[in-house]
Amino acid sequence: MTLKQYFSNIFTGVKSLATGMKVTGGYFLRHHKEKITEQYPDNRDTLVLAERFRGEVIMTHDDNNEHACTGCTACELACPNGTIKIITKFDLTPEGKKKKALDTFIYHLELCTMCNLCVEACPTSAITMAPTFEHSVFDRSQLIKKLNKPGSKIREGVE
Amino acid sequence: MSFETLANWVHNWLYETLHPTVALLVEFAIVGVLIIGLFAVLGLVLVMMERKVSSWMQLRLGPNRIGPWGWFQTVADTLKLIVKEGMTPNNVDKLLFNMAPMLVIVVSMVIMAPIMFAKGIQIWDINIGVLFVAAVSSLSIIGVLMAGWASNNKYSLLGAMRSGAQIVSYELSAGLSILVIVVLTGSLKMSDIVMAQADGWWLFKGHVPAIIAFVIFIIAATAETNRAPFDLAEAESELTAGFHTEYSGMKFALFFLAEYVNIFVVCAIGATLFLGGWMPFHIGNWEGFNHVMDYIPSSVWFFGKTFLLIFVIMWFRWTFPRLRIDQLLSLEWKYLLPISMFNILLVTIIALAGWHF
Amino acid sequence: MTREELKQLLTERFPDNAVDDAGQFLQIQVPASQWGSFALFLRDTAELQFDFLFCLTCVDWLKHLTMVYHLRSTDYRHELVVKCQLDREQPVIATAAHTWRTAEFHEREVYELFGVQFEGHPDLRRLILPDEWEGWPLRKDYEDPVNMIKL
Amino acid sequence: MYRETDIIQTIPGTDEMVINVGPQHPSTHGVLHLVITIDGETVKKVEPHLGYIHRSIEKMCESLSYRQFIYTTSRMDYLSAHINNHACALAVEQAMGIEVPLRAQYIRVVMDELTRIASHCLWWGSVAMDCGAVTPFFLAFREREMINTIMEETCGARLTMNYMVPGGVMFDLHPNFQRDAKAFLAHFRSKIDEYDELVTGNIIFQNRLKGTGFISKADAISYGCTGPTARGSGVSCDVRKWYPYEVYQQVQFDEILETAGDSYARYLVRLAELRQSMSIIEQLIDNIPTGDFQAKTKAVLKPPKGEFYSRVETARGELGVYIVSEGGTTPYRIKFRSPGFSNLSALDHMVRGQKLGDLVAVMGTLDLVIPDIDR
Repeated sequence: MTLKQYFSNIFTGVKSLATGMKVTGGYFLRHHKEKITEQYPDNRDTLVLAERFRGEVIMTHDDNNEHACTGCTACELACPNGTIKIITKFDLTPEGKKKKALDTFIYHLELCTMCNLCVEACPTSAITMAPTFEHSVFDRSQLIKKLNKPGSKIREGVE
Repeated sequence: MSFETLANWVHNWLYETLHPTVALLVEFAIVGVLIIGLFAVLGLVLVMMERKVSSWMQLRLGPNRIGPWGWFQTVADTLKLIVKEGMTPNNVDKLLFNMAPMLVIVVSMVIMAPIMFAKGIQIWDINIGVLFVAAVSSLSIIGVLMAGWASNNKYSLLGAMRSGAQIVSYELSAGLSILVIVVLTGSLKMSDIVMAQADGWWLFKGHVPAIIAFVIFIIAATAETNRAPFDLAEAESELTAGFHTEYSGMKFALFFLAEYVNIFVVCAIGATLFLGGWMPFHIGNWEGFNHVMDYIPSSVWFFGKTFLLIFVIMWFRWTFPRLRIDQLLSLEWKYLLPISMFNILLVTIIALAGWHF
Repeated sequence: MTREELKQLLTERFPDNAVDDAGQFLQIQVPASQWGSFALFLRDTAELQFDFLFCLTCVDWLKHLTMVYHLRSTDYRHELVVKCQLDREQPVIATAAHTWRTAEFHEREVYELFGVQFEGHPDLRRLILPDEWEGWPLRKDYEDPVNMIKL
Repeated sequence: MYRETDIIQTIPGTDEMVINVGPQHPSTHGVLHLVITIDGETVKKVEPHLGYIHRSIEKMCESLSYRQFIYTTSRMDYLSAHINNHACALAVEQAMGIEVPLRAQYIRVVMDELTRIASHCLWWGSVAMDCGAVTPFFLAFREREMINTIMEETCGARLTMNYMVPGGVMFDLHPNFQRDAKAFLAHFRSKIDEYDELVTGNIIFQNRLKGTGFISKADAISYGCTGPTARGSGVSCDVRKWYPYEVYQQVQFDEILETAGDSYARYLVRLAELRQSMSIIEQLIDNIPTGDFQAKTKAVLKPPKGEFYSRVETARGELGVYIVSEGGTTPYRIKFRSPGFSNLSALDHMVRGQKLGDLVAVMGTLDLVIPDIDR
């Protein structure tokens, strides 16, 4: 190492360090503009989640408390984790025929990986993904949900 | 009424009313309490400052939940550390393990003695002030080595050995850069060094050698306090926590506190030697300008300069990656030490020839 | 070397071994006893130079195990799949770890998941599972009532 | 007072100590367990112990249908989840002979490259953090967060997107996708120089990485290294160039090759790949053709009997999916040839005789993702 190299080493070294310090120093001075922290529980009111965000499976009910689920178990078959359990019953149609219908739609949120395969599989678009994410509860059993609302029935015309 | 007159008044009152020995002991007690109080305040302020500086450099907000702007965050943290169980793991050397944090904290307390906090506020204006600081500060490595060895943990041992090699090497260049100012001033006494800068700080008066010495001192000070980029003794990504891996609760807090107080101390010394300590910013014999500067209290000058240097050291920490152990040693032995040797030669010539202002 | 040339070369040199051209890659069946020398042949022959073993695995066919080696030449960019049938009760095959270093880890994985013994492997220990694990999990008849959940 | 337990044990007859790095260690990026033998600061031997998060995805996939198993691969290399899914989708499409619509191909490639940028951003932050600098991590996460938001908007999830289905993608692009992606590219163009200023040019960082973790070209091939790890040693192995899939044939990009073979070369390769990925997205983003985003497929996929191997270039190297089909609805056997597993096997070779600090830096530049290794 010649003396010239020795000093040029020092010079380039110090210069590179100063460049780095310029970047962090710049952020220090501009911190009020650059900060990216989201203060989560405080910004709950203004928090906008993407409409496609997959947080949990829900069954859409209209104003008459009617849903579109025929109890076909396509979603149950499509689910890789055994998250969905459908219990069916037999309704009597006005003509007096027996017709398979949904009794209870059990959804295990604790097993769900939000893969959206059940929603894709549903032939009647009865279930969708909801953009909610605050699922913490104190007891795991509270995560087992019944998706069809009490007293709800299948919408007219959905086969 | 300044601090100086208050201190004098207390001193005179004690000696008038009490027996001199008792008065001395009472003064000891008062100073001790004040120092411990200063420690607590420094710990809180510096930890908070570190957090805010780092968060602002990292696009974050920093602590902002406890108290106004999060100012009580460190208080809460200290409270947590105090009530936490101070565990002593099995198979450690109990005596050394428990003594190490005490030793480290005592060392950083002792270095406080010759520091001039403001005009006339100094615990002990010892005539070998600078030498005292250099000597005592190298004691803290013993505490680190004790902690590393007594923990009976390989990570701790590695951290302690790294720290030993590092502090022993960087003492040299720190000492040599201090010597530059001693040569210029002609005295080891802190008050003399400060008074010598009444017409301008050594950083400006001492030509190039003083600037080189200042840069080397800042680097060496960072290394001696085990701060990034020289935090090999802790080296979070390599040794988890280095020499204090096994410490918890208040014993860990003492190491933590000692680290921050050490930063304050080295920066105070740096400010005293190169930036004139409590001396306001004076330029030669511009009477008017100097007079205006004198209106700012001396304590403000001292703490302002010290915290400026602390900020620079924090800035280093949040910008640079860590050096490797062999690079750390080669930086010292191949770059800093030869340069400071040459520097001291240069400054001796300047001082002898009287070329400085 | 094109696929045709490669096929021709291999059938000429190894008339006893079945070369299969139907799938995505050219395949050759090699008896397990020949694998060690065959591997060296593939790597060291100047016009083949299969120096990159990009996939090494095992398939359990219930009657036997099949070792599958996917090989590529980084210079010529031709690819070859070598298959070796192993006895299911006593699966033993020569290691490829000295020919392709990457085989060392892959063979350890295959050893603990399929129970294949690699002769001459420098360090044939369990890599993923705990030391006291019993059974070969990726075999088809492996049952574990605790860790396997049947849906 | 002498007690047996006081003394830190060394290997008898030597000064060498055995240290467990991990499974809980700040720089192993997960639960990797390395048993290292060191003599003072010098690393003598590194022995990886794996399996702390082994979920046996290969066995799980044997009981899942061809539609279902794709989502499990997001959990392998979670930083390039989308690219993993891509490899599986390609394998199934190859097995079934499904023609993917051009629009879906474009969308897939754009998403792949966005994932690659996100993954490399995280790697950049973490390699700087392994070397002791914390601030770059936050800068990198700012960029990564923007990509995550774009992903969330279109795919519906931030990390484990599961956007791939056999025959295309699950949804069409969000109407805002192009606008947001272009905004991100503009932002990233202005910020990537900062990466160089803060880390690449830094003398400490260069000295930490140069000359450490050396692996020669022949060794890199022999150890089965792929991706930036191999390209840092001059091995031309970019799957996108050599075995182009989807629309990679139509885009202009360079395969980054460095010949030094050390950690710094690997660092430079990844940093240059960031710029290449940006240029790929810029070429495609405005030209996404209209049309279907998903081919018409049967509800139950039953590939013919046979073996299918597909490969893609993930952020870490070549990911191979080897499917053995018996003609049923579930795969008979699946093997994931993960890039991290082979790259990790070269770690011992790379760090022998180097310092303990180098081990951490080399691990950083290898960009290990532990679920990818354990699977």
